[in-house]
Amino acid sequence: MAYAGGVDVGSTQTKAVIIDEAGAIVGRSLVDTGANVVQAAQNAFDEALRAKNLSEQEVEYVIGTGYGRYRVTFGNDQVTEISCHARGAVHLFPNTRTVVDMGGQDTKAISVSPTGEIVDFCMNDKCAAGTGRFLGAASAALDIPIDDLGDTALKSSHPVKISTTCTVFAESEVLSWLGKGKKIEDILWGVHKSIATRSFGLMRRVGVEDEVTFTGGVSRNPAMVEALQQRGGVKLNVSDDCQYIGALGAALFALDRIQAGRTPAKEAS
Amino acid sequence: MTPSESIVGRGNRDGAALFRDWFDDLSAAAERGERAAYVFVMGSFNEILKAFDMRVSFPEISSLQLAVRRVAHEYLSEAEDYGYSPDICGYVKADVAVQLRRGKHPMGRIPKPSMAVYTNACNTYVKWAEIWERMHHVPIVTLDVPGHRRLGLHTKPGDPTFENDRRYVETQIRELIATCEQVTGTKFDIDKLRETMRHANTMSRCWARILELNAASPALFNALTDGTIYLGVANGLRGTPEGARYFEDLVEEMEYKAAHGIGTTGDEHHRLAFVGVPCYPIFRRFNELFSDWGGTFVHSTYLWFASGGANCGHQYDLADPIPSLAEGVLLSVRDAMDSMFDQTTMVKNSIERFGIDGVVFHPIKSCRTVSTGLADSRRALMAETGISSLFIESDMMDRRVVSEAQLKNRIDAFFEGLNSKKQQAAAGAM
Amino acid sequence: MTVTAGVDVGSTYCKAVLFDDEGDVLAQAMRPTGFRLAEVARATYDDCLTAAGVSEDDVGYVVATGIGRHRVAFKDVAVTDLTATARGANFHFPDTRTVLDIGGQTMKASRIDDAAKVEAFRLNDKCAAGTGAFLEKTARYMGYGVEEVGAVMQTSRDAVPISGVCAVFAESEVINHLSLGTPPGDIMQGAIESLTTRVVQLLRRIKAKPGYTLIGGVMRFQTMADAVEKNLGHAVHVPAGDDCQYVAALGAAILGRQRLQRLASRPAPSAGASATA
Amino acid sequence: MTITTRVFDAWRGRPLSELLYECRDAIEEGDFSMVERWRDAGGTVLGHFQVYFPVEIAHAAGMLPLKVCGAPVEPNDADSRFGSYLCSILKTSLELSLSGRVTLDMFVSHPICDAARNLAAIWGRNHDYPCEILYLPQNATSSGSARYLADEYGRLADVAGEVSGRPVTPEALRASTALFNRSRALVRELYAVKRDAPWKIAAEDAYALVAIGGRIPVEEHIDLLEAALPMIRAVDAKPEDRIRVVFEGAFCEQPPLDLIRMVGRSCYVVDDDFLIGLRWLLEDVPASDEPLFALAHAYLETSSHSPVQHDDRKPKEAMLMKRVEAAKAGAVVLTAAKMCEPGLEEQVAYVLELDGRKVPYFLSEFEENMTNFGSLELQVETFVENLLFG
Repeated sequence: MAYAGGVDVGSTQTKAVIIDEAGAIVGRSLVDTGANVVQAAQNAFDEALRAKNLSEQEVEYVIGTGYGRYRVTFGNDQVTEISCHARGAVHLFPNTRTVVDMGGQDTKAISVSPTGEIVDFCMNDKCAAGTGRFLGAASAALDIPIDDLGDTALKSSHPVKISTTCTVFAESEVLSWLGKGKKIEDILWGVHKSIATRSFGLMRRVGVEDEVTFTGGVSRNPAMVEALQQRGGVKLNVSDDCQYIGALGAALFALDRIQAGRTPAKEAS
Repeated sequence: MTPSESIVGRGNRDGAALFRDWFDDLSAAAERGERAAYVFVMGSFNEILKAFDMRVSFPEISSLQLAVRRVAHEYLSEAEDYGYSPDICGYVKADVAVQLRRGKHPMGRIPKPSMAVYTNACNTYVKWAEIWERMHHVPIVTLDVPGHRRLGLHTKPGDPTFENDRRYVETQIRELIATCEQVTGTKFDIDKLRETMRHANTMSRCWARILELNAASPALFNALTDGTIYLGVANGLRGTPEGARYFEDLVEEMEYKAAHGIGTTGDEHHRLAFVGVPCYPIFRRFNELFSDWGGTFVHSTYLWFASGGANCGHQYDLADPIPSLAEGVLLSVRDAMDSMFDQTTMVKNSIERFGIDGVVFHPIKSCRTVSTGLADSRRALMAETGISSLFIESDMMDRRVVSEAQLKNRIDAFFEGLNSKKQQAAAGAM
Repeated sequence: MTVTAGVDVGSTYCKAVLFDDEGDVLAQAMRPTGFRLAEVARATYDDCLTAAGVSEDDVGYVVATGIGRHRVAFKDVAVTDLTATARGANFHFPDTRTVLDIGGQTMKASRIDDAAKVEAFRLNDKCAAGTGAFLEKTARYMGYGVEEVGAVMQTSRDAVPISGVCAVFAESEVINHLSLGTPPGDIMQGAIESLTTRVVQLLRRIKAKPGYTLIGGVMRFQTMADAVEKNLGHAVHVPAGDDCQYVAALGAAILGRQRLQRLASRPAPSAGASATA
Repeated sequence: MTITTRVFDAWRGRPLSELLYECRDAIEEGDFSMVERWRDAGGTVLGHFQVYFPVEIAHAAGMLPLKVCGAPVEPNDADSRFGSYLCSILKTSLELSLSGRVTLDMFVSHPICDAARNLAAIWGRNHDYPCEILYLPQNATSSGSARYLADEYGRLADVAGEVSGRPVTPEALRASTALFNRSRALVRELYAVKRDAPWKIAAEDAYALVAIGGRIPVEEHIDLLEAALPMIRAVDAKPEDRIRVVFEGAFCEQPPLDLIRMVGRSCYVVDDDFLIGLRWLLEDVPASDEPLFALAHAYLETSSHSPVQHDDRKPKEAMLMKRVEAAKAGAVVLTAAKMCEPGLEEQVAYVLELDGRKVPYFLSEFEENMTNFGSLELQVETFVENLLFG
């Protein structure tokens, strides 16, 4: 039985996924990236192996993705997270034509062809405005656990208009709204809406076509799903494995390589 | 030397030498306290100025050299301390700093202006020249060259609108000649104008031919890197015998390479078109990010507009120089303008002729003239042709907004897409 | 005796200072700001009164400052922290001609005259690139506390350039450098240098004069003050310990005193009020 | 056809405060219902981008000239048509059309800046009606400029005539010119009040009164100003001890009403260059056998000044000082829109001049669709405080 691995080294978290020949996930793990990127990749991979007591040798081919992809020292090759998210999303939801991935510091919008190749993609440039990190800042400012943000926001009746999408300024704007006596849920819903607006702007650049699959950790946040659906007037596919889609995509590329019997390609850099 | 050794790469060698000589001449003049006319790439009117034996300096070119030589940031921050916003054109700011440093430049010294000539092809030219007017109190001459008035609506000689515009441009050219007479104290000689226009004709004819020849596979030159060398000569030496000769030689080189199938790169996996202005702060590295994947730039809109539309190959009628110059300027500068804000059609037409696999749009912070329309133009192009394209933003001068990590990520993804597209196509073909 | 008060409702802490006609600080108090700005201002003010053992009626004039200045119900007038800080800095270091305030989110530079009047000022309002947050995120990302940074930077031999496009993106650059195996010290040094460059640029924009006083949260990074000093080629003042926190509140109290004296001499121009309407 | 329906009536027969409220509200809320009313009545609309446009041409063709100068809206749809480093007036203007808030029959842009030139092409790709560029001369002193501009106007008049179905005649042009002469004269009277008795009308109210003129038929604007001016003159308010300022730099992208209000709260704005295009012609345009040439001549010879028009005879910093002296202003508020190339470049010349003459000034950048003024408020207050204290 051959296995393929994918390791997604993000700026905040590192994920690893191991799949079997059928493309089914047999092991997954998530660790904080921290300062030692190489170690984080190794730890994530080892943890994923443990799930099925696999040895490193049993995993024939490993592909690294994410910002730290070149630090997956045990990896055979690297692929950008853009390709990997598209691949993973299409694997989970075959009718996917648009992928929106909301991560720690960037939001990606990817349009894919019916056959699954990337037609176009676009990411937030220059600043982290309107990314998942914005929620982190809000949760810190309001001192509400990040996982509860969504449910709280959905209680809103009169959302406030959040003008800045700068994650660093978010905190002070949230505070200033509190200062003006606004309800927490109204501020939070405002935050979600402002992020949704930003992200939808990105999606429009690549063109929004059904079906839209929402990946990345933030897609577990019901308010963000709702805000995006309201803004875009589209239904979103969301998976329980949303956080692992990048790593899954990488693993699927690895599986291709195994099946194509290809030797590791030279690094693109 | 074998013919191959003497001919292949000659354009780059001679181009670099001529460029160097040009700046050395400017430096020597500056040291002697002599001045130069400041002009721009889109409508330089070198034909007129050279007819007065005026030395010309292209502030756009001296500015970009600062970025290529990796010192732009020093000049930019000096201009920003002087009060210029981080958001405005980096060329302008770099030049302001050069002026504040009395012309000091890594390539020598830039003379003070004797006068400035600029068209409205870029409005920032106008604001830029106003700065020199304030700093040096020299005559600055606007030459309005009204562009096309409506997307896709192109007027031709004979059309009432075109003739109205020609009348206006011609009047302004005659007024420019009067100013040149005042500045140089020499009488205008129409035969000298015929002479410079003849050289310009040669150059334009050759430039158009060279661009066409790059449809060859493998590509004869890299439109992004080699092309920029040719541009330097095309602008600085327009209207001179040296410039004309250089381009005749360049045609010979390209025809030789085409005949012998000599390409610019070893592995040409993807033929690319470039739309926008180069990323000078990491000029070579930027190209490597593509060539590492076997991507070659065979075509670039920069070679159109930054040559002032010489790519049209327009030939002046030397029998009646001034009206013909007015007509040529209108046709060429307009084409340059269109290749900036209406390039969808022009790029579309090149895709098949040049066998282009992907189009790279590179809008920059510094230049709204070139960048404003690119996102929408790309949208339209993809809708019409379905060609793969990449949209990356950085700058031509300001390394603060050039993040290699961000660029590489997008470029890698672009090629991953191109490759899988080709694999699919191959699979489909089987 | 007549006392004047300064209340500075900042984004993280609310501070109050009582100032007497001898020109001495009677008492000062501080509380975390939290959400209820009006309430915390009141509470901090009360703490301060208790500490000084004076009753509110003894207080002749209250000047509010900071982001919450307009929400201080018991104020006589509100001024911005730029105006207040100038007075405070001038009190601590009379030769102050330039005040630089680097907070987590904003960077404020002002040039002041010998009477502590603000002649020119400039803020980085566009985005948080190159603010304290940039530095803190970089440090935190590599797992260092503010106090450890100095030590780490001692190890730096060759600082790497960090383009401060965005405080958050700084992280992707950091991870990029870490990926390339750059030692943390060099990265931290690079971050400090990138921030210092912006500081110095901001100072040049206001044509800053020597007599620099640095305040704000980022001054907790001692290395930052050193870097700025080195880059400016001039000595810089940093108010010792707590004083750093109270500069704006103190300045407000001093302004109140000036105002009180002027009111005694002639009626205040309505403009004073209109400026803070 | 001639449209007779009135499109903006809410103010009629109301006291000054309510009249001003109606105007402010329409401007601030980005309400273009008057334009829809005009269309419902069968009228056609010519949208002209900042700064100047010869509105007489649209009027003579029976069209409603609509001043397109951005709006306080989120450019949700327009964003995907642009890159990052662009001013918000471009994006919010296109947004007005893409989002269906405004429907046009013709659009005209001018190369006032490199972004605006491109806008014509972008607008053209996204709409199927004529989108034209009007090449106003950047060479104001050539002997050929007036003739060229007159012919350029003629070309536009032909297009407008085709769109509206009413060819532009010299008679119609002379009539339209007379009407706009009247409305411009009334606006000049309003500015005289701002200068001589600024306490009688708030800065943002004066702004709204002028701005509404860019959205409603000139006939109605004349009615409005003729009704408002006597009431404003009659206002009985006591002068306050405030700083008299000139507000300069808003030539293209208009500052949000909140910003004008914030400055107006602590200063008297005694002159400004808001909506300078509507006030470009400083004198009545004489009736002429060749009305287009008269308009072209007026544009070049009896006109105001702006950083987006080059004219050797009008050094901008000198013109600013004239404005300051004429208005007896004690300080200057300089603003420019973020990413505005000509505005930000001009600021440097202004600052050098003001520094040289020791005129206090406040410098800032703004965005049309900004809503958080915390930082600007801080700066304006600091500026004023330090002029008053000490």
